[in-house]
Amino acid sequence: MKEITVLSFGAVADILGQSNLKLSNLSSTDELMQQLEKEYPALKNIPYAIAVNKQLVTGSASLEHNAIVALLPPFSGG
Amino acid sequence: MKEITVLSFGAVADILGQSNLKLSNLSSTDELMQQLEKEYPALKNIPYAIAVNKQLVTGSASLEHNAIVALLPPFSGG
Amino acid sequence: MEKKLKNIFVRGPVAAAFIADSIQKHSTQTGIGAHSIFLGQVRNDVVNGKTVTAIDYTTYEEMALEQMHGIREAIFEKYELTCMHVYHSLGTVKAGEISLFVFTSAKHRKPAIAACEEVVERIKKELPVWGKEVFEDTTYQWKENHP
Amino acid sequence: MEKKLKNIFVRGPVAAAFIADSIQKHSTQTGIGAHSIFLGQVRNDVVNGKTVTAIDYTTYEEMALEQMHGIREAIFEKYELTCMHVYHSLGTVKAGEISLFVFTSAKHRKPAIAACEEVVERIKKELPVWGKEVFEDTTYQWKENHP
Repeated sequence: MKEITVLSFGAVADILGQSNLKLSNLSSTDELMQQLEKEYPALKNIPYAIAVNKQLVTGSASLEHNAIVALLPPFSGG
Repeated sequence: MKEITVLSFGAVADILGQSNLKLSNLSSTDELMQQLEKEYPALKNIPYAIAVNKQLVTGSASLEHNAIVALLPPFSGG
Repeated sequence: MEKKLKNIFVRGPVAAAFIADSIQKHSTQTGIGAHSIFLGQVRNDVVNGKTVTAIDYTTYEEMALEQMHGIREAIFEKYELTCMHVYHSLGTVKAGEISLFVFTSAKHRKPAIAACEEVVERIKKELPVWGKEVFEDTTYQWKENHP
Repeated sequence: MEKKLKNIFVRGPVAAAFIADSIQKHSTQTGIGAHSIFLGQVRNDVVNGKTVTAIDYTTYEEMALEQMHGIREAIFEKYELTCMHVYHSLGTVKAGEISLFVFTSAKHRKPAIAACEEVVERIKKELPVWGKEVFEDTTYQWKENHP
Protein backbone atom coordinates (compact mmCIF):
# COMPACT_ATOMS: atom_id res chain seq x y z
CA MET A 1 0.00 0.00 0.00
CA LYS A 2 1.31 3.43 -0.98
CA GLU A 3 1.78 5.73 2.01
CA ILE A 4 2.71 9.39 2.05
CA THR A 5 3.45 11.91 4.77
CA VAL A 6 1.98 15.39 4.61
CA LEU A 7 3.77 18.12 6.54
CA SER A 8 2.06 21.44 6.99
CA PHE A 9 3.32 24.75 8.32
CA GLY A 10 2.17 28.20 9.37
CA ALA A 11 -1.35 29.13 8.31
CA VAL A 12 -1.83 25.75 6.57
CA ALA A 13 -1.10 23.87 9.80
CA ASP A 14 -3.60 26.15 11.57
CA ILE A 15 -6.30 25.06 9.12
CA LEU A 16 -5.41 21.37 9.22
CA GLY A 17 -5.14 21.47 13.03
CA GLN A 18 -2.02 19.32 12.81
CA SER A 19 1.37 19.48 11.18
CA ASN A 20 1.91 15.83 10.30
CA LEU A 21 -0.58 13.59 8.47
CA LYS A 22 -0.17 10.06 7.07
CA LEU A 23 -2.30 9.32 4.01
CA SER A 24 -2.64 6.30 1.74
CA ASN A 25 -3.37 5.57 -1.88
CA LEU A 26 -2.87 8.99 -3.40
CA SER A 27 -1.11 8.98 -6.72
CA SER A 28 -0.49 12.71 -7.27
CA THR A 29 -0.31 16.06 -5.53
CA ASP A 30 -3.48 17.11 -7.38
CA GLU A 31 -5.36 14.19 -5.92
CA LEU A 32 -3.98 15.01 -2.48
CA MET A 33 -5.05 18.65 -2.74
CA GLN A 34 -8.56 17.71 -3.86
CA GLN A 35 -8.95 15.45 -0.87
CA LEU A 36 -7.54 17.99 1.58
CA GLU A 37 -9.56 20.90 0.21
CA LYS A 38 -12.69 18.83 0.47
CA GLU A 39 -11.97 18.06 4.09
CA TYR A 40 -10.61 21.53 4.94
CA PRO A 41 -12.39 24.02 2.66
CA ALA A 42 -10.55 26.99 4.22
CA LEU A 43 -7.44 25.72 2.42
CA LYS A 44 -8.88 27.07 -0.83
CA ASN A 45 -8.67 30.61 0.51
CA ILE A 46 -4.98 30.80 1.32
CA PRO A 47 -1.90 30.70 -0.85
CA TYR A 48 0.58 27.89 -0.40
CA ALA A 49 3.26 26.11 -2.38
CA ILE A 50 3.93 22.37 -2.44
CA ALA A 51 7.22 20.58 -2.00
CA VAL A 52 7.68 16.86 -2.62
CA ASN A 53 10.73 15.43 -0.88
CA LYS A 54 11.93 18.98 -0.18
CA GLN A 55 11.73 20.07 -3.83
CA LEU A 56 9.16 22.68 -4.82
CA VAL A 57 6.81 21.38 -7.51
CA THR A 58 4.73 23.32 -10.00
CA GLY A 59 1.61 21.73 -11.44
CA SER A 60 0.79 18.21 -10.33
CA ALA A 61 3.51 15.77 -9.33
CA SER A 62 3.19 12.01 -8.97
CA LEU A 63 3.74 10.57 -5.53
CA GLU A 64 5.90 7.56 -4.77
CA HIS A 65 5.58 5.38 -1.70
CA ASN A 66 7.00 7.21 1.35
CA ALA A 67 6.91 10.59 -0.38
CA ILE A 68 7.00 13.57 1.95
CA VAL A 69 4.70 16.32 0.79
CA ALA A 70 5.03 19.72 2.44
CA LEU A 71 2.37 22.45 2.28
CA LEU A 72 4.15 25.77 2.47
CA PRO A 73 2.42 29.11 2.96
CA PRO A 74 4.40 32.22 1.92
CA PHE A 75 7.75 32.30 3.71
CA SER A 76 8.31 35.01 6.27
CA GLY A 77 11.72 34.40 7.78
CA GLY A 78 14.23 37.08 8.71
CA MET B 1 50.45 92.05 6.14
CA LYS B 2 48.52 89.11 4.68
CA GLU B 3 49.26 85.84 6.48
CA ILE B 4 48.10 82.37 5.60
CA THR B 5 48.44 78.97 7.21
CA VAL B 6 49.35 75.95 5.12
CA LEU B 7 48.37 72.54 6.52
CA SER B 8 49.77 69.45 4.87
CA PHE B 9 48.95 65.80 5.28
CA GLY B 10 50.13 62.34 4.33
CA ALA B 11 52.66 62.18 1.52
CA VAL B 12 52.61 65.99 1.16
CA ALA B 13 53.60 66.45 4.81
CA ASP B 14 56.41 63.94 4.25
CA ILE B 15 57.80 66.12 1.44
CA LEU B 16 57.41 69.40 3.30
CA GLY B 17 58.87 67.86 6.45
CA GLN B 18 56.22 69.63 8.49
CA SER B 19 52.45 69.78 8.65
CA ASN B 20 51.94 73.44 9.54
CA LEU B 21 53.54 76.41 7.76
CA LYS B 22 52.87 80.15 8.10
CA LEU B 23 53.45 82.16 4.94
CA SER B 24 52.97 85.81 4.05
CA ASN B 25 52.03 87.89 1.05
CA LEU B 26 50.60 85.25 -1.21
CA SER B 27 47.52 86.32 -3.09
CA SER B 28 46.37 83.04 -4.63
CA THR B 29 46.70 79.27 -4.36
CA ASP B 30 48.55 79.27 -7.68
CA GLU B 31 51.17 81.60 -6.29
CA LEU B 32 51.44 79.45 -3.17
CA MET B 33 51.90 76.28 -5.21
CA GLN B 34 54.60 77.88 -7.37
CA GLN B 35 56.51 78.91 -4.28
CA LEU B 36 56.15 75.51 -2.59
CA GLU B 37 57.03 73.51 -5.70
CA LYS B 38 60.12 75.66 -6.17
CA GLU B 39 61.21 74.95 -2.61
CA TYR B 40 60.06 71.31 -2.59
CA PRO B 41 60.38 69.99 -6.18
CA ALA B 42 59.16 66.51 -5.14
CA LEU B 43 55.70 68.06 -4.75
CA LYS B 44 55.39 68.15 -8.54
CA ASN B 45 55.47 64.37 -8.67
CA ILE B 46 52.55 63.57 -6.41
CA PRO B 47 48.83 64.19 -6.74
CA TYR B 48 47.10 66.39 -4.20
CA ALA B 49 44.01 68.53 -3.91
CA ILE B 50 43.75 71.93 -2.26
CA ALA B 51 41.20 73.13 0.25
CA VAL B 52 40.85 76.75 1.34
CA ASN B 53 39.08 77.14 4.65
CA LYS B 54 37.99 73.49 4.46
CA GLN B 55 36.42 73.84 1.01
CA LEU B 56 38.01 72.04 -1.92
CA VAL B 57 38.98 74.45 -4.68
CA THR B 58 39.50 73.77 -8.37
CA GLY B 59 41.74 76.07 -10.38
CA SER B 60 43.34 78.97 -8.56
CA ALA B 61 41.60 80.61 -5.60
CA SER B 62 42.41 83.98 -4.08
CA LEU B 63 43.62 83.97 -0.50
CA GLU B 64 42.33 86.29 2.21
CA HIS B 65 44.23 87.19 5.34
CA ASN B 66 44.18 84.23 7.78
CA ALA B 67 43.15 81.78 5.11
CA ILE B 68 43.84 78.16 5.94
CA VAL B 69 45.12 76.25 2.93
CA ALA B 70 45.25 72.47 3.17
CA LEU B 71 47.27 70.26 0.82
CA LEU B 72 45.46 66.95 0.56
CA PRO B 73 46.90 63.84 -1.08
CA PRO B 74 44.37 61.19 -2.18
CA PHE B 75 42.21 60.13 0.76
CA SER B 76 42.63 56.62 2.08
CA GLY B 77 40.38 56.30 5.08
CA GLY B 78 38.33 53.27 5.98
CA MET C 1 20.96 12.79 1.87
CA GLU C 2 24.62 12.09 2.43
CA LYS C 3 25.82 15.65 2.40
CA LYS C 4 26.51 17.30 5.72
CA LEU C 5 24.42 20.45 5.98
CA LYS C 6 25.57 23.37 8.09
CA ASN C 7 23.02 24.36 10.71
CA ILE C 8 21.89 27.99 10.75
CA PHE C 9 19.15 27.83 13.38
CA VAL C 10 19.45 28.99 16.96
CA ARG C 11 16.87 28.84 19.75
CA GLY C 12 15.55 32.27 20.67
CA PRO C 13 17.17 35.61 19.84
CA VAL C 14 20.70 36.21 18.59
CA ALA C 15 22.56 38.00 21.40
CA ALA C 16 24.75 41.05 20.79
CA ALA C 17 27.55 39.26 22.66
CA PHE C 18 27.33 36.37 20.18
CA ILE C 19 27.72 38.85 17.31
CA ALA C 20 30.73 40.42 19.05
CA ASP C 21 32.31 36.97 19.44
CA SER C 22 31.79 36.24 15.75
CA ILE C 23 33.44 39.52 14.81
CA GLN C 24 36.32 38.98 17.24
CA LYS C 25 37.03 35.50 15.83
CA HIS C 26 37.81 37.06 12.46
CA SER C 27 40.70 39.12 13.82
CA THR C 28 43.05 36.22 13.14
CA GLN C 29 42.07 36.25 9.46
CA THR C 30 44.24 39.15 8.50
CA GLY C 31 43.53 38.77 4.80
CA ILE C 32 40.04 40.15 5.44
CA GLY C 33 39.55 43.84 4.73
CA ALA C 34 35.79 44.19 4.95
CA HIS C 35 32.88 42.71 6.86
CA SER C 36 29.25 43.29 6.02
CA ILE C 37 26.61 42.41 8.60
CA PHE C 38 22.84 42.38 8.39
CA LEU C 39 20.69 42.08 11.49
CA GLY C 40 16.94 41.56 11.44
CA GLN C 41 15.27 42.94 14.55
CA VAL C 42 11.68 42.23 15.63
CA ARG C 43 9.50 45.35 15.38
CA ASN C 44 6.57 46.10 17.62
CA ASP C 45 4.26 46.90 14.74
CA VAL C 46 0.73 47.99 15.59
CA VAL C 47 -1.98 46.13 13.65
CA ASN C 48 -5.59 47.20 14.16
CA GLY C 49 -4.67 48.76 17.48
CA LYS C 50 -2.81 45.74 18.80
CA THR C 51 0.94 45.71 19.31
CA VAL C 52 3.25 42.89 18.25
CA THR C 53 5.23 41.80 21.31
CA ALA C 54 7.17 38.92 19.77
CA ILE C 55 7.57 36.73 16.72
CA ASP C 56 7.48 32.97 17.08
CA TYR C 57 9.54 31.36 14.31
CA THR C 58 9.08 27.87 12.90
CA THR C 59 10.76 26.18 9.96
CA TYR C 60 10.75 23.10 7.79
CA GLU C 61 14.30 22.50 8.91
CA GLU C 62 15.43 19.74 6.54
CA MET C 63 14.30 21.73 3.52
CA ALA C 64 15.56 25.06 4.88
CA LEU C 65 19.07 23.69 5.42
CA GLU C 66 19.13 22.25 1.91
CA GLN C 67 18.00 25.57 0.46
CA MET C 68 20.60 27.41 2.53
CA HIS C 69 23.29 25.02 1.32
CA GLY C 70 22.38 25.88 -2.27
CA ILE C 71 22.40 29.61 -1.52
CA ARG C 72 25.80 29.33 0.15
CA GLU C 73 27.29 27.49 -2.82
CA ALA C 74 25.88 30.00 -5.31
CA ILE C 75 27.16 32.96 -3.27
CA PHE C 76 30.69 31.57 -2.97
CA GLU C 77 30.62 30.87 -6.70
CA LYS C 78 29.54 34.43 -7.48
CA TYR C 79 31.56 36.54 -5.02
CA GLU C 80 35.16 36.52 -3.83
CA LEU C 81 34.34 35.90 -0.19
CA THR C 82 36.57 34.80 2.63
CA CYS C 83 33.69 33.56 4.74
CA MET C 84 29.99 33.74 5.39
CA HIS C 85 27.93 32.99 8.49
CA VAL C 86 24.15 32.89 8.85
CA TYR C 87 22.10 32.50 12.02
CA HIS C 88 18.30 32.50 12.14
CA SER C 89 16.20 32.27 15.28
CA LEU C 90 13.56 29.65 15.96
CA GLY C 91 10.97 30.01 18.71
CA THR C 92 10.17 33.25 20.45
CA VAL C 93 12.03 36.47 19.70
CA LYS C 94 10.69 39.55 21.48
CA ALA C 95 10.37 43.02 19.97
CA GLY C 96 13.78 44.69 19.98
CA GLU C 97 15.61 41.36 19.83
CA ILE C 98 17.52 40.04 16.83
CA SER C 99 16.22 37.13 14.76
CA LEU C 100 18.58 37.10 11.77
CA PHE C 101 22.34 37.59 11.60
CA VAL C 102 24.08 37.45 8.22
CA PHE C 103 27.83 38.05 8.20
CA THR C 104 30.02 38.10 5.08
CA SER C 105 33.73 38.88 4.92
CA ALA C 106 36.07 39.50 2.00
CA LYS C 107 39.36 41.07 1.06
CA HIS C 108 37.54 44.06 -0.44
CA ARG C 109 34.31 45.78 0.50
CA LYS C 110 32.28 45.33 -2.68
CA PRO C 111 31.94 41.53 -2.62
CA ALA C 112 31.32 41.54 1.14
CA ILE C 113 28.51 44.11 0.82
CA ALA C 114 26.90 42.66 -2.31
CA ALA C 115 27.00 39.09 -1.00
CA CYS C 116 25.46 40.06 2.33
CA GLU C 117 22.56 41.83 0.65
CA GLU C 118 21.95 38.96 -1.75
CA VAL C 119 22.00 36.39 1.04
CA VAL C 120 19.45 38.39 3.03
CA GLU C 121 17.13 38.67 0.03
CA ARG C 122 17.43 34.98 -0.77
CA ILE C 123 16.85 33.93 2.85
CA LYS C 124 13.65 35.97 3.01
CA LYS C 125 12.44 34.64 -0.31
CA GLU C 126 13.62 31.04 -0.37
CA LEU C 127 13.88 29.64 3.15
CA PRO C 128 10.83 27.81 4.46
CA VAL C 129 10.58 29.78 7.70
CA TRP C 130 7.44 31.32 9.14
CA GLY C 131 7.04 34.10 11.66
CA LYS C 132 3.95 34.22 13.83
CA GLU C 133 3.45 37.77 15.08
CA VAL C 134 2.11 37.50 18.61
CA PHE C 135 0.11 40.40 20.11
CA GLU C 136 -0.13 41.48 23.77
CA ASP C 137 -3.41 39.57 24.17
CA THR C 138 -1.76 36.33 22.85
CA THR C 139 -3.70 36.45 19.57
CA TYR C 140 -1.46 36.29 16.50
CA GLN C 141 -1.16 36.76 12.77
CA TRP C 142 1.23 35.20 10.27
CA LYS C 143 3.93 37.61 9.27
CA GLU C 144 4.28 38.70 5.65
CA ASN C 145 7.65 39.81 4.40
CA HIS C 146 8.03 43.30 3.03
CA PRO C 147 9.22 43.04 -0.58
CA MET D 1 31.48 77.61 12.61
CA GLU D 2 28.52 77.72 14.91
CA LYS D 3 27.14 74.31 14.10
CA LYS D 4 27.95 71.50 16.51
CA LEU D 5 29.58 68.68 14.59
CA LYS D 6 29.26 65.10 15.76
CA ASN D 7 32.61 63.45 16.32
CA ILE D 8 33.31 60.19 14.50
CA PHE D 9 36.94 59.64 15.44
CA VAL D 10 38.19 57.18 18.03
CA ARG D 11 41.76 56.52 19.16
CA GLY D 12 43.02 53.12 18.05
CA PRO D 13 40.90 50.20 16.87
CA VAL D 14 37.13 49.76 17.23
CA ALA D 15 36.61 46.90 19.69
CA ALA D 16 34.11 44.10 19.07
CA ALA D 17 32.64 44.80 22.52
CA PHE D 18 31.97 48.40 21.48
CA ILE D 19 30.10 47.15 18.41
CA ALA D 20 28.06 44.78 20.61
CA ASP D 21 27.16 47.67 22.92
CA SER D 22 26.03 49.76 19.97
CA ILE D 23 23.81 46.92 18.73
CA GLN D 24 22.43 46.26 22.21
CA LYS D 25 21.49 49.92 22.69
CA HIS D 26 19.12 49.66 19.73
CA SER D 27 16.98 46.98 21.39
CA THR D 28 14.86 49.69 22.98
CA GLN D 29 14.06 51.12 19.55
CA THR D 30 11.43 48.58 18.69
CA GLY D 31 10.41 50.39 15.50
CA ILE D 32 13.67 49.21 13.93
CA GLY D 33 13.43 46.11 11.75
CA ALA D 34 16.84 46.07 10.09
CA HIS D 35 20.41 47.00 10.86
CA SER D 36 23.19 47.13 8.32
CA ILE D 37 26.78 47.21 9.54
CA PHE D 38 30.03 47.67 7.67
CA LEU D 39 33.38 47.00 9.31
CA GLY D 40 36.72 47.84 7.76
CA GLN D 41 39.49 45.57 9.01
CA VAL D 42 43.22 46.14 8.52
CA ARG D 43 44.75 43.57 6.16
CA ASN D 44 48.31 42.31 6.37
CA ASP D 45 48.97 42.87 2.69
CA VAL D 46 52.37 41.88 1.37
CA VAL D 47 54.08 44.55 -0.75
CA ASN D 48 57.40 43.71 -2.38
CA GLY D 49 57.95 40.95 0.14
CA LYS D 50 57.19 43.10 3.19
CA THR D 51 54.09 42.58 5.32
CA VAL D 52 51.84 45.38 6.55
CA THR D 53 51.57 45.06 10.33
CA ALA D 54 49.41 48.11 11.04
CA ILE D 55 47.87 51.23 9.56
CA ASP D 56 48.47 54.57 11.22
CA TYR D 57 45.53 56.91 10.49
CA THR D 58 45.64 60.69 10.45
CA THR D 59 42.98 63.20 9.46
CA TYR D 60 42.28 66.84 8.85
CA GLU D 61 39.70 66.65 11.58
CA GLU D 62 37.89 69.97 11.20
CA MET D 63 37.30 69.36 7.51
CA ALA D 64 36.51 65.67 7.94
CA LEU D 65 33.78 66.39 10.49
CA GLU D 66 32.25 69.02 8.22
CA GLN D 67 32.30 66.59 5.30
CA MET D 68 30.77 63.88 7.46
CA HIS D 69 28.06 66.28 8.60
CA GLY D 70 27.15 66.90 4.97
CA ILE D 71 27.13 63.19 4.18
CA ARG D 72 24.89 62.51 7.19
CA GLU D 73 22.39 65.17 6.15
CA ALA D 74 22.29 63.90 2.57
CA ILE D 75 21.79 60.29 3.69
CA PHE D 76 18.93 61.13 6.05
CA GLU D 77 17.37 63.18 3.27
CA LYS D 78 17.64 60.28 0.81
CA TYR D 79 16.77 57.23 2.93
CA GLU D 80 14.12 56.48 5.55
CA LEU D 81 16.55 55.77 8.35
CA THR D 82 15.97 55.53 12.06
CA CYS D 83 19.58 56.16 12.92
CA MET D 84 23.14 56.10 11.71
CA HIS D 85 26.45 55.84 13.54
CA VAL D 86 29.96 56.15 12.17
CA TYR D 87 33.26 55.53 13.95
CA HIS D 88 36.67 55.83 12.31
CA SER D 89 39.98 55.06 13.97
CA LEU D 90 42.88 57.47 14.30
CA GLY D 91 46.40 56.38 15.23
CA THR D 92 47.61 52.81 15.05
CA VAL D 93 45.31 49.94 14.10
CA LYS D 94 47.01 46.57 13.79
CA ALA D 95 46.30 43.94 11.12
CA GLY D 96 43.12 42.07 12.08
CA GLU D 97 41.73 45.04 14.01
CA ILE D 98 38.80 47.19 12.95
CA SER D 99 39.30 50.77 11.77
CA LEU D 100 35.84 51.69 10.42
CA PHE D 101 32.39 50.95 11.82
CA VAL D 102 29.32 52.18 9.93
CA PHE D 103 25.93 51.28 11.40
CA THR D 104 22.56 52.18 9.85
CA SER D 105 19.13 51.19 11.11
CA ALA D 106 15.67 51.46 9.58
CA LYS D 107 12.19 50.04 9.72
CA HIS D 108 12.85 48.02 6.57
CA ARG D 109 15.97 46.38 5.22
CA LYS D 110 16.37 48.17 1.89
CA PRO D 111 17.04 51.69 3.20
CA ALA D 112 19.30 50.35 5.96
CA ILE D 113 21.41 48.35 3.48
CA ALA D 114 21.54 51.01 0.74
CA ALA D 115 22.38 53.81 3.18
CA CYS D 116 25.17 51.81 4.81
CA GLU D 117 26.80 51.08 1.48
CA GLU D 118 26.52 54.67 0.32
CA VAL D 119 28.00 56.02 3.57
CA VAL D 120 30.97 53.66 3.27
CA GLU D 121 31.63 54.73 -0.31
CA ARG D 122 31.36 58.42 0.54
CA ILE D 123 33.61 58.08 3.61
CA LYS D 124 36.32 56.44 1.51
CA LYS D 125 36.01 59.02 -1.23
CA GLU D 126 35.27 62.25 0.61
CA LEU D 127 36.77 62.21 4.09
CA PRO D 128 40.25 63.70 4.44
CA VAL D 129 41.75 60.71 6.22
CA TRP D 130 45.05 59.05 5.39
CA GLY D 131 46.29 55.59 6.21
CA LYS D 132 49.99 54.94 6.52
CA GLU D 133 50.70 51.26 5.98
CA VAL D 134 53.51 50.32 8.32
CA PHE D 135 55.69 47.29 7.56
CA GLU D 136 57.46 44.95 9.99
CA ASP D 137 60.73 46.86 9.54
CA THR D 138 58.98 50.19 10.42
CA THR D 139 59.19 51.48 6.85
CA TYR D 140 55.83 52.56 5.44
CA GLN D 141 53.82 53.48 2.39
CA TRP D 142 50.70 55.63 2.03
CA LYS D 143 47.63 53.50 1.55
CA GLU D 144 45.60 53.81 -1.63
CA ASN D 145 41.93 52.93 -1.53
CA HIS D 146 40.65 50.16 -3.75
CA PRO D 147 37.98 51.62 -6.06
